[in-house]
Amino acid sequence: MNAVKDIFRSDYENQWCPGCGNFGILAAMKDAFIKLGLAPDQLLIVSGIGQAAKTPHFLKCNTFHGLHGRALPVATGAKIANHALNIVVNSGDGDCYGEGGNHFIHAIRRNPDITLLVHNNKIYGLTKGQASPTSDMGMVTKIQKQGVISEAFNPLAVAIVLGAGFVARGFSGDKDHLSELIQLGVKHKGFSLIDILQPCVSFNRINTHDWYKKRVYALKESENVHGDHTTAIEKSFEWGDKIPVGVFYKEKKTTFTDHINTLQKGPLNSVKYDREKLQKILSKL
Amino acid sequence: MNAVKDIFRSDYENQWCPGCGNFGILAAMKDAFIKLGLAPDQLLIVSGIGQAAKTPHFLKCNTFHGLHGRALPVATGAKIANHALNIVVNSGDGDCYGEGGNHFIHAIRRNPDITLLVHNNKIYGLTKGQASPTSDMGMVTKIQKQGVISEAFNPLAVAIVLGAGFVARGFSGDKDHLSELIQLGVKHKGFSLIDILQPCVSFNRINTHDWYKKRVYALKESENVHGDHTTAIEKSFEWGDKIPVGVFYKEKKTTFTDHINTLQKGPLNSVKYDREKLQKILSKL
Amino acid sequence: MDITIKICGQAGQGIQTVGHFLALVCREAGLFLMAVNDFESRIRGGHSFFQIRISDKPVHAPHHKVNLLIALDKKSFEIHQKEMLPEGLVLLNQAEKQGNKQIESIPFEELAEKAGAKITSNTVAAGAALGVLRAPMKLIEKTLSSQFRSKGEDIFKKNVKAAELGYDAVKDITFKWGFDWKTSESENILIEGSHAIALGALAGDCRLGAFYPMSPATGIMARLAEYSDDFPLVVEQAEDEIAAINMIIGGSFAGVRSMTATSGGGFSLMTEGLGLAAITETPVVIVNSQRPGPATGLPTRTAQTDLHFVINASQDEFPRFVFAPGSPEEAYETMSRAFHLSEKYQVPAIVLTDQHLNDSWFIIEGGLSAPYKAERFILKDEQIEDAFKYERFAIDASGVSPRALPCMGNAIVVASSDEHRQDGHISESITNRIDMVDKRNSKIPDMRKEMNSPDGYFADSDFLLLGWGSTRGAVREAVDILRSEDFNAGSFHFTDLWPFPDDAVEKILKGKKKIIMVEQNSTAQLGRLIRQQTGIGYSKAILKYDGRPLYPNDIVEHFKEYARLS
Amino acid sequence: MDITIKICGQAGQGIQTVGHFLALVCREAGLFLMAVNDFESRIRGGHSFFQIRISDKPVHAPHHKVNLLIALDKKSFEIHQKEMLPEGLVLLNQAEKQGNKQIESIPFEELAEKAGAKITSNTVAAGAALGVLRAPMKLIEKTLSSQFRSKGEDIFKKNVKAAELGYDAVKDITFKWGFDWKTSESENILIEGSHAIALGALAGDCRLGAFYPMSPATGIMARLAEYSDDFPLVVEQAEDEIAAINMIIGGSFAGVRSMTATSGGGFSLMTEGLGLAAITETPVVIVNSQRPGPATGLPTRTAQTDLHFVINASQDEFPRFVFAPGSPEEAYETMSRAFHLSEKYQVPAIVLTDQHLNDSWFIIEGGLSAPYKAERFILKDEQIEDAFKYERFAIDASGVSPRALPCMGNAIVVASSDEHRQDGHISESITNRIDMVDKRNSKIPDMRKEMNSPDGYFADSDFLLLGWGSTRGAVREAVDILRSEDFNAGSFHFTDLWPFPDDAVEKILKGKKKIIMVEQNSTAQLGRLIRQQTGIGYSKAILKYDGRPLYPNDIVEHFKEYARLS
Ligand SMILES: Cc1ncc(C[n+]2csc(CCOP(=O)(O)OP(=O)(O)O)c2C)c(N)n1
Ligand SMILES: Cc1ncc(C[n+]2csc(CCOP(=O)(O)OP(=O)(O)O)c2C)c(N)n1
Ligand code: SF4
Ligand code: SF4
Ligand SMILES: [Mg+2]
Ligand SMILES: [Mg+2]
Repeated sequence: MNAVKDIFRSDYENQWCPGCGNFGILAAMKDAFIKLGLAPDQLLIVSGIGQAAKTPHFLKCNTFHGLHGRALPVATGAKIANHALNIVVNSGDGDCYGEGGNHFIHAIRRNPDITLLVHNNKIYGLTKGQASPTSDMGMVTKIQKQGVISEAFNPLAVAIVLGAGFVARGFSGDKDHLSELIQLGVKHKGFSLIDILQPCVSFNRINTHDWYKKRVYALKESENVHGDHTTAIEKSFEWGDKIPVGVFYKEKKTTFTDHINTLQKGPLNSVKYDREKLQKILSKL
Repeated sequence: MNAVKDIFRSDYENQWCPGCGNFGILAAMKDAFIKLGLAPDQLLIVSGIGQAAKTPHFLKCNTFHGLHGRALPVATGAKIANHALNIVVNSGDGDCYGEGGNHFIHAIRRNPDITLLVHNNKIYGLTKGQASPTSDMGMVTKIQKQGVISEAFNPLAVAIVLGAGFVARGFSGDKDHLSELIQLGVKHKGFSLIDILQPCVSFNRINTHDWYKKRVYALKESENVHGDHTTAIEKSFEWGDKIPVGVFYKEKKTTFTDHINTLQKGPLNSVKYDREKLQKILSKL
Repeated sequence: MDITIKICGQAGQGIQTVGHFLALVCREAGLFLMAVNDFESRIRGGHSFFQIRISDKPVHAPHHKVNLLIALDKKSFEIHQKEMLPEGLVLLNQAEKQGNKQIESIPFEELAEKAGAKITSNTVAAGAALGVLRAPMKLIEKTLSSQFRSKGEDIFKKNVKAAELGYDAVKDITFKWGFDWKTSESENILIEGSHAIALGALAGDCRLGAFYPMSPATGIMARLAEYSDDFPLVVEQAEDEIAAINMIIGGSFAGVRSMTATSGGGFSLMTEGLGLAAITETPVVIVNSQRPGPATGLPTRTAQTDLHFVINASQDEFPRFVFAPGSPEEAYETMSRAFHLSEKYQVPAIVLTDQHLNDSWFIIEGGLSAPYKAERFILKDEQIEDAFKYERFAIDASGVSPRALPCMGNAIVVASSDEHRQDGHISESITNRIDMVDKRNSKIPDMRKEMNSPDGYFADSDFLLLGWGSTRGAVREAVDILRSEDFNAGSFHFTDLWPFPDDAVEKILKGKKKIIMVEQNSTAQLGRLIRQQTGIGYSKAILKYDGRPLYPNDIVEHFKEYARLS
Repeated sequence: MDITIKICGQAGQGIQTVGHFLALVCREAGLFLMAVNDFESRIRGGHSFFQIRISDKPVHAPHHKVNLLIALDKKSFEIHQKEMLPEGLVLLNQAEKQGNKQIESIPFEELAEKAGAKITSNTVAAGAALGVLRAPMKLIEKTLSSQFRSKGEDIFKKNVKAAELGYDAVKDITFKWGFDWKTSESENILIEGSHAIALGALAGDCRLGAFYPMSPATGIMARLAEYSDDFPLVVEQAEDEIAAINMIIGGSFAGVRSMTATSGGGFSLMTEGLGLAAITETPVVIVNSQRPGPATGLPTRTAQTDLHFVINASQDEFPRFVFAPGSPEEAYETMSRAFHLSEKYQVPAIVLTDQHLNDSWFIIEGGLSAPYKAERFILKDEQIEDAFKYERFAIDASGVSPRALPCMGNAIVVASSDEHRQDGHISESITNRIDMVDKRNSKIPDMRKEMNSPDGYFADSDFLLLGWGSTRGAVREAVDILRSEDFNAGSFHFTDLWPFPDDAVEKILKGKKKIIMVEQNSTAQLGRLIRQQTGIGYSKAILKYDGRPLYPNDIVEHFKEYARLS
């Protein structure tokens, strides 16, 4: 962003911990938006509650910072009201896969043209370090004294079997790659999920920046844009010594708002109230 | 059940529509419980709200008929309190995959030793015929005037990628096969999902008994108990002219309550209050 | 003339079809009607009824005695026998004659088969009922034509035949009551409560309805969905009620008027979202159609049990509107008003209805009229002094900040569920917090000015019956009955409940010694609310909480007992 | 002697560590203390403080003036400068001297490095503070030993060195205040509010805690989790609050006492489950730790804003207990009592706490005592007349049906969230519905008898301050101050809020002309509740709703203004 003016700069003080992976995500977002030619007044960011969900405060944009877990329905409603909106959702692993798990499933089924960025730090950051749905088994916290005993949630695999048309994983430590993924996600017509591996320096002592650096590798271009469920799912389960990032699955699908007849006449929020039409109905009762 | 006394007979009037697929499920359940050697006082059935969820009223058993969508957390709590309980959950496609979707995900992650029977009629029965998460695209209802525009939820595939250790599909029209599945599910140590294809004669005019009869086939024994995700997921997407039923995936896993140290001393509800222990803590503050 | 016809039988037997047909004929004839729909939470079997009160004058409540009972099965007759007027008549769906001379046996299915299709048995039953009432066959044919012509000549003809067979089967029966039948050109409309609610939403320029099915609210959204092809309107079935409320908040934030409808259980799940609408000052309309609880309770029955709940729902305090319309006309107007006021003050509006209002049918005088405009309270860039400096939560004396929409101009709109500054960004500052609480609360005086005072009926009477919501008709009629028996009784009906019209109510009730609450709950919620807001207590509460609608007679009987003792 | 030390700086700097160490030393010395914990909803940076009031007599509220300020950064000093007493002292974490003679500059990190580990800088600060107070070094060493010996001799030694360096750095500074230090063998305990709540749960024989993290309630569950290895206790983090409440209902149904803890947003999500507990008559304890809203609001701040919400939450009406303890001792007892009463009456019990109570530290006199038994209200087969005919919801005059557990004998236990018969199966019958509503409501008179009357303090005074929950200490102290200035003031503190002790309150307040509500909300919720239940209004409300704890001085100032005008 050196030469380019930081048009997304927010005057609002950033509240993340120094060294947090979220800074990398924020930088990649700005970079992607600029490369996409978007201006702050052309962008609506919807978020839930958590460290991740604070993101829209830290860049200039239209913002709806809603409830913990409930960003996706808000975004879906906004998209119905004005399907011309460019909507990005910032969410956390707890926000999106824990409290908001049901909306995650059903947003994918609907396929609205929205880009979902999940800052996956495998921990509840803002509430000070409880396990999240993506925490690996065995992780010890103040609540999980014995270590996590539930299977880690695999968002990519779930999204793929639910029929998501764009499923990717990024890493906050690789801004350029992440920016590319975000650009692809935003350009994809339909629901796009980008799960982002994000170190939390304050509470996750396992999945650190270095831990990831050693493991993360980019899927090859050829592996990328494949419409083949099986391989995509298999890849999504690769975890441990080697962790793939990139686009796991991509497929063109009719979007939610393209499906709805009424909306083909134009954005809902731009139609005028029509008394005649209503009166006709009332008179025919 | 001819010769055997119907020990699970309930005196309570059945409220389902004549011809409903639920009757087949009820019969298979009774048959399975008898074959498993269970008595009504050894069985706790937890359910949500819907036609499916009324099931425990129609057979003799301990019953907790809770809220719409919330059977699984109730069952999990009961299992924690007394892990000796035999718990079966009766739920509907709306109850379990719609309102209760988040609990479905996270119950599987926990892997409590509970058998979940989802009466999947691909419709909201009790509320008179709205689309459910499993309704196929295009199905027209009073609400979905344009036809369903969301992708149908595939419970089997989702359960498999979430790591469920027993994933099966049954058909209400084949009592013996379904009874077998239920027996296997109950015997399986850990969470078992049996999604049951169930015609709703009042509201689902597409997926009728005959429609299924023509399509349903049993997975071969060899295909059955395989611990191979990939094939299982592929099979779970087979839908249309041929619809497989049977066990799609099976794998042994430590159960939720087996994981918890405290519970290894015996059921939580059978331990006595220990004043000394508490007083010691209080005195050391 | 004022008679009650009760059609009863098992769910799935077509009770509503019969009833609806009778209702259409009445409308054609310029008569009035009020019909309650009683059914169990099951799809087939059991027992249900549709009870129509027909009159040549407008009627607003059901009557407890039956003139004509149409029993589709024997059990139904046994259940309702005791409600029959001494000279009432029963048409029983069977071939064998009954010993009882009050009962006429007519085999509806058999006659239907004779008419050429067993499926027309409901038309046979309707024909018989109308025959008893001596409705002209012409009127019946006309109504059948509007119902069945579109389905083909054959179906129409079979139904005419079926109606005739039913009609003829009763031609020798004498019935004490009847109407002066004529074909009327009246503008009166036959409408179900939930239909009026849905139309009121359209009149409020509603564009998005997101909901999760729940009795007795589903009917509202089904009605609304009927208009989604022709109107700029999307009805979306959400995965759960939490999604529903958050969707409409998103929709409203992006600029369209949005609503949801649910019952208490769903409303419970929406309470957190209610607070989100409040702190982000996003207008939304929520219909809570009450049914008995707690929890699942009685899904298809009626109640007035959620008044305190909706006034206090969600953590912390914030202004909201609460309305409870008492008739379909009022429901239509209230909905439209709720959308208007919710947007004007940027607060959530809750409309409390119940199963009784939603599922009952009414013939109402005149028609409904569409509002001439939908005044919007949204700013475009041009209307903002400096769009680049726009602050969504700017504070002024009214507490209502100028509202722009996201991505509709240069104004950047920032909203947060955290306590926030005027520009929408999070703030933990002490002074900001106080300012923002005060800002939100400062809307209340203006909001209260929008509230209508309770509607008085013989307001100066000694005894005052106080009610709210759907019991309006029953209470008024009880007053009429009581006055005809020389009791000095009047009533006040509360539709606008929150912000509570404190001063108006205090003025009305001050010094009144005989205040009688009439409510469908077990704790006299309105009575408690009045006391909380004015300090004025009540002397008697007539409470019905069995899930069934309130009949004028319920009130009259309890009133007399009370008046006798006091 | 009664002084206030405020330690302030950025989140992550170890403010609490310093404060906690000072507190431990005070406890060793037999002193008393009350400390508030002020922090933002972020993990690093920003501004936060830990404010300790130390006294040789028990203290129950914070004080608004600061004797000793330990500023870990300069910004902190600037923020709190105005709170300093004229003769107060500031220890500022920097090397350069400050012009101001009230300020002593001490480079904590630098000295820590000298001690051998930068990480001991908090010990340096604590050493300096204790040096200012002239606490004996021996006492400090003893406390360090109990803190660090287990971590190895080296760490211990470095901390001793660090404390000494801090101690020495201030040895020439004169400070106006000090204590008569001695090593005491007192039984007093140092405890955080949420710890007392968790221990109260254990004292109530709690076996299952299911929850979803939410400030300020998470601490309670973290405290509880510490005991899950040694006690028959499972603490499970649920996927959301809806799961949490349903899990504890399941746990309780199967026979273990169960609880959850959350804040308003989570409580909103639990309201439907609350109704499930009610209609299935399953005992559960729900702690709602209040924070300012609406919605996300101010996550780490304090409030008393949910009283009406929790009393009215969930559709329809049902009995429930609501308590709001005013101190850690009361929190301990109330929790244990909540479990007992909830099980005895088979109703949900809600305990309202808030961030102030949860996150504050107290030294309390004497210790806490474990109850001698946990009386259970559960039947075994042998205790049931005919287990084969057992009916879970059998009706008797008390409304409380004998309770058996599922699969623990021949008794079959059937519970349903639908309205049900005595045997637990669904019923839509009119008479059954009335019976069941009456059954549930019939518990209320006995439940009300369990309620303690509000606790009076100079109860006969002209001016009565009424408060509830965590402000207890502040209100009492305000009364003391006012009386010392010759105001005829007293107070009543409400802990047992629902079923509301109507008669007791009416008796107390009848004829009182100067009732002053003291609450941390913007609408005087207790004031409104009292009026609703007794018709008695208040004359003045002192309301603080900025999210910060109530100080005695806040009350005193507003009181005087009011007294002057009235
Ligand atoms: C209904 C509700 N429940 C709980 C919370 C408390 N809460 C705030 S953020 C958070 C979780 C944060 O975890 P995650 O979503 O992973 O975001 P992170 O902070 O790690 O970025 C929780 C539980 C809340 N605000 N609202
Ligand atoms: C919170 C809540 N929302 C909605 C309902 C209404 N409701 C009752 S059953 C049901 C859906 C039934 O569908 P399904 O679970 O598929 O069961 P089925 O009747 O088809 O067996 C709904 C939406 C409810 N009882 N509670
Ligand atoms: S707590 Fe973790 S996720 Fe949150 S800002 Fe700090 S480092 Fe980042
Ligand atoms: S509505 Fe459908 S699912 Fe329900 S009982 Fe009738 S046939 Fe069965
Ligand atoms: Mg996280
Ligand atoms: Mg279904």
